[in-house]
Amino acid sequence: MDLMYFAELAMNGALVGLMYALVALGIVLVFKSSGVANLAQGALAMVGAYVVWWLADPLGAPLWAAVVVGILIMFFFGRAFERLALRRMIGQPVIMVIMLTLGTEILLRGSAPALWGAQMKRMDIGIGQQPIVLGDMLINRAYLAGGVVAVVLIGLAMLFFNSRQGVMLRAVSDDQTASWAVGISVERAIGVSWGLAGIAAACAGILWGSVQGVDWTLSLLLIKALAVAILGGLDSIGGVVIAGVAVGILENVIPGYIDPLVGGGTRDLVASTVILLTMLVRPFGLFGREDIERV
Amino acid sequence: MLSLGNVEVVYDRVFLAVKGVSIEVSEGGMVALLGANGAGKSTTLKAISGLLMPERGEVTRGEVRFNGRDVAHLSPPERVRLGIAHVLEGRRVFEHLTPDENLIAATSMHRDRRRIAELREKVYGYFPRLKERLSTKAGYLSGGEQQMLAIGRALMIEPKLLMLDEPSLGLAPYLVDEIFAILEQLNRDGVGILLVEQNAAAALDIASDAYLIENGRIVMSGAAGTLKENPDIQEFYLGRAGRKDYHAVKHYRRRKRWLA
Amino acid sequence: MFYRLAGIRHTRYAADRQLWPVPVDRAQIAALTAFAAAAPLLLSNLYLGSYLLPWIIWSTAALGLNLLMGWAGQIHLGYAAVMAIGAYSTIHIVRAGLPFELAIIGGGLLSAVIGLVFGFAALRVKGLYLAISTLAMQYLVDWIVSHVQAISGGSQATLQAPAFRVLGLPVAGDMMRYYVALAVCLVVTSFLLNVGRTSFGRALAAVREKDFAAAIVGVDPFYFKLLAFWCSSFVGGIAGAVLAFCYYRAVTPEQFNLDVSIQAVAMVIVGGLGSVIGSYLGAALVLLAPIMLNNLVAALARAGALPMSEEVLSHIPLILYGGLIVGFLLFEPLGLAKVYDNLRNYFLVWPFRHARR
Amino acid sequence: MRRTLTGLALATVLSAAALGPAAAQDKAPIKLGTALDFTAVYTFVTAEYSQGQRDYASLLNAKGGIKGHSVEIMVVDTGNQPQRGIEAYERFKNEGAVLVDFLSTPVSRAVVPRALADGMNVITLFHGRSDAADGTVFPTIFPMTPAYWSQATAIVKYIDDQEKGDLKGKKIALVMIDSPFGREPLPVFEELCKRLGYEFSAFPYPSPGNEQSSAWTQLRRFKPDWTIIWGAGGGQSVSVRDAISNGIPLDRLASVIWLSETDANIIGAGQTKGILRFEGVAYGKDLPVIQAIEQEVVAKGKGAGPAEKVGGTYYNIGVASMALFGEGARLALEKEGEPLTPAKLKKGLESIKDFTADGLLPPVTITGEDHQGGGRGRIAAWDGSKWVPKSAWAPAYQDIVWDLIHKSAEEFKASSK
Repeated sequence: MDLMYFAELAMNGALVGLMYALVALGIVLVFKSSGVANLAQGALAMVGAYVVWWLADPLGAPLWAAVVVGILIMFFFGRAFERLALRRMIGQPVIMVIMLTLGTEILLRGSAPALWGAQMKRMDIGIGQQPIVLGDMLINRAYLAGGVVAVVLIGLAMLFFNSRQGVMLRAVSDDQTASWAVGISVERAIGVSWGLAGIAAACAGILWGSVQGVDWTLSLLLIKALAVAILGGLDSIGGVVIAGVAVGILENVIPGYIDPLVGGGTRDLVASTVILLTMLVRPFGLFGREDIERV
Repeated sequence: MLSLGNVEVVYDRVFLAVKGVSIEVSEGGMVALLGANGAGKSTTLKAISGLLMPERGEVTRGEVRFNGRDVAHLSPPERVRLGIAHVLEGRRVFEHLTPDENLIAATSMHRDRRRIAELREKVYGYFPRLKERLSTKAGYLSGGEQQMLAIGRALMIEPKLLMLDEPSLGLAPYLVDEIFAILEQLNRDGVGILLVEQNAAAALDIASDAYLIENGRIVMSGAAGTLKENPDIQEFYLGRAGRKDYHAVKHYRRRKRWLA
Repeated sequence: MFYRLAGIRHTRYAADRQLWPVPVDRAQIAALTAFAAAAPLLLSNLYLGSYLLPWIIWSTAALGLNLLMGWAGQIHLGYAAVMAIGAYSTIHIVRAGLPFELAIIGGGLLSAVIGLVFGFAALRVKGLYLAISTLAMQYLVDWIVSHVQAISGGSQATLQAPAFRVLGLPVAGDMMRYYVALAVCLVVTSFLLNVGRTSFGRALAAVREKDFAAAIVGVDPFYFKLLAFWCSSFVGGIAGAVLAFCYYRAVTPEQFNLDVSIQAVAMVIVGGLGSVIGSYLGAALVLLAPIMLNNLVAALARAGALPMSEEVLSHIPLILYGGLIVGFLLFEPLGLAKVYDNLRNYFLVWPFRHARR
Repeated sequence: MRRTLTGLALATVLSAAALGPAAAQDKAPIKLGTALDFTAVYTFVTAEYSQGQRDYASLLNAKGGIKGHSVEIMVVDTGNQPQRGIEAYERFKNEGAVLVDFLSTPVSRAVVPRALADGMNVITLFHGRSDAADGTVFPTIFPMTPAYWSQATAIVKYIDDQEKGDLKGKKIALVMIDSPFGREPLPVFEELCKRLGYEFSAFPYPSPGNEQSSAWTQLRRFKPDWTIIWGAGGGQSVSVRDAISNGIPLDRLASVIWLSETDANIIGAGQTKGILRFEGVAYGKDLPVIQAIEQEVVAKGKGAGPAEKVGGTYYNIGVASMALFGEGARLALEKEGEPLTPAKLKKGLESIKDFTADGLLPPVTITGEDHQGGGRGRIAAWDGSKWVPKSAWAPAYQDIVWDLIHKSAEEFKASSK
């Protein structure tokens, strides 16, 4: 088949993958510092989108202000969640923590539409709908913007993790007791990482909300984000970018060639297959640390 | 500087680990805490640094005073800010961080960047070996280097009291000597040291005072020299009673006197 | 109720090791069983058909999952997929002309085989990673069921459960369906009650606590993990088949999607890991709480106590349901079984404060 | 903690038991049960739909009810969960409902066997099993409006008319959600393909459709003359967006019924100008029924929801469902006499003839065989602020639809034995 077809599928897929990676970033940030897999990250993204919409539309704030304030609110929302719920779960078996985040997901999925209405909302962040044309290739403007924002944010996250504060967060993820012993406030560090996860969620929510509208289905981004996070390695921020691009391309290219043959949408299978294959071959992901508990 | 008065620690609200422990470390002093496995040495240190919490331990009685202030209810990071540094047993460096980052991780109490740079240079001054391995992950360092890194990391706190839990564990004898030499050096530079050791001989050589803890209780204390001369210590901790013909000796004849 | 332990002295091991050493407990169980048997006569069709019937079926399913999660300590977020396999294959086998009794065993076996595939993931990873692997498999099974028309039943993706007979009697009407479900439930319950007393149950406990330590004492964790997945999937498949035949009477893929898996896990956790009575209580709470809350909210709204729009009102049960799960995990992680146990112990010794242990 | 929980549980049980009959009227009220999905998959339509239903019931009651009987709608949420739907259904039945509505494909499907056995009337406007149009096999299931197969034929008919009856060599693409709902119209398009000679290709995207770029990239290579989108909820606005960015002219893009002004506004009301959709119920406020609701219900502060939703696409569908029910109930009471039972209501519904609810609906005629009501629909276009009809109410290619209905209904009959 022609190269441009492949290139277009791959390009748009990669950009979409980066937008998944932004959701996955939240999962990774939290897992990296506290070893908790936050299965409510999709719901956090949904709340973020609702909050920004609420600030911009019913409250009438200018868009930039809504975005900034929304991001701030989500930062504190993430911290509050850690403080109120997860801190009590220290020492509980992993299934309890997983279930807690799933329960929270249900809670948020009910609360946000109850507060703001279940009907889909419009989120216009001023990205035009005309595509960018590169030869025979069309690139979706919204995805391009989303991909760029995702790369920038993930890059910022990487920079942050190399700063002094970031080194301390990494230290916490290495050894919480030792971190305590050298004066790092572990609770605060984990709280900060949840706050950062809230920020990632807000950004992902805004981008995805502008693409698909704001309603509870934003929380379904979770499974794609999980695939990305698992493939990249649950504790690797850089891995999220690579894995995001990889999952995005696979998800777009494989159906592009296989769907016409089998006559059905194979796209949903890609994320699940990626997760399973990763588990079989490299459970710790492409760039994750290898010290996960193996049987 | 540090005084423990009648401290009692209970784990999980049921398990009594230490009881009635009283320890004094004077400003710039060097005190050794000796004892067998499970005697309660590490628990005592954790009671001082506050690290009992993650293990669900609790100081249920007694007081922990540092420079006259009761610290028993402060969080570990707050105690660190007062100048209590705890080098954990088994080194516990941040394995996925480089030595440099390990040091930086321990600077949360400092605001001044120049001060941090100075401190780092000072640590590299004590441990020139670390500077050679600057960019490898700490997990790949040798045991001795990791121990140095752990001590160096604690020094970034600018501690008034440095507590070390078994710094000689699993190290070759020449490395033990090297590390103990550095400890003496530090002590001379004014850092108070509380040293927990099984290697009693090495510890008593450099310490000025020593406590002996057994079954969660302090059973003997005094100047290091005095303890060294004690026949019980000699036999049970220093192994200096000389070779004995165990066929000839009724080896149960000698009991620890304090158990009577 | 009070002083039940007074005067009970077991003089033989057999007496002490029986399932319910306390006579009052035996009486309670007997009363409950009698009530369950007589329920169709005592309850209206509404309560029998839409509360009691789904409750016992879901309790059966929760017991199967609890065997895996509570006894063997393996996380499973794809249990609904396993149930779906049981439901679909049983329907297809009955349609092929085999009697229901054989078909449901066949459905259970097929579920068990597919469940083993889930189990192989458990040999490789555990904890969080196992949870995510099973989640991915749930998606795969969902996709296959809804995309292969031969399984899902044509373009409408709905499969009617055919009329069926059990032991020669045609099963029609809520009463017969209820008895079929009750029989299955009783069998599974007695199996689970006895698991803890067998070497199988002890091996599972060993694997749960520390699998390599279990290996050292001669309990092969590979074998027992797979066996746990096998058994639990078998129970799940059978529960799925009963659900399809006795309750839904027509199956669609949505009846077994991820949300249902999460519900099943919630039943086990809210009920209490590794507890038989907890499975019942958890199933009751998770299944019936949204319905009850819904009715409660609707009643309050009708009475004018909740001046809100229908849209908000209808989300309240969902919020409360999520809140219930979170609340239990935060305040009573051991689940309803623990609440029940505390109450029971309290009354065992009442008016004294502490039980003798 | 324990005490709170016990208290809560007790309160729940008591209140559930206390759900007794509502206040008595002079004539027994007619009860309807609507167990809708307010919280999960169908959130995009349910709130407005239910608002329309309740407002119309209020209008009926304000005008003295149906032959003196007031109408009482019981509304609960099912969260799209079949077991909650079944519970609600059984409770409705217990409380004497004569008709139930679920507005959810999985829940209706789970309830259909029970409803058929119990003789309870189920309405499934514009959704649910297309084959339920066969009243001989599904005696108590009433789509009453064009189900998906008829919607598909209506769209193709419109395209055929635009192309002056010459579709040979033209290309039609279908972009659909990859679910049973999305795959449902495929046989219709393929059958029509044989008859009209166009080239047809389908491009599925995964549920819920928040990302469809792969399908649209493929579609652009296909270079369709006409494109049909088949989805619901959030996926629809993504579809339209992707269509715009792939350069598909919107006046050659037609949608299944689930595309409303809400979707258009999400994408941008101006940018979506020209887009086509199937319409089975008239849009807007300029209809006698809606005007009456405005005056009698909304203006008096008895509206069931926000006033600005009145006259919207889904609101009007809700009104239409109740208008059809009201007509059926009236006929049943006239012909069969008091009191109204499900069986009588069924007869009443089946005697609805050329009912339009004053222009809200195309003429609907329901018979014992045809529960689809004639299958009339039309195509409407978005002009930037409202939906404008582009064709007249008409049935299309009903022979093909009925072939499929009979075939599928036969299968159902065979399989439920």
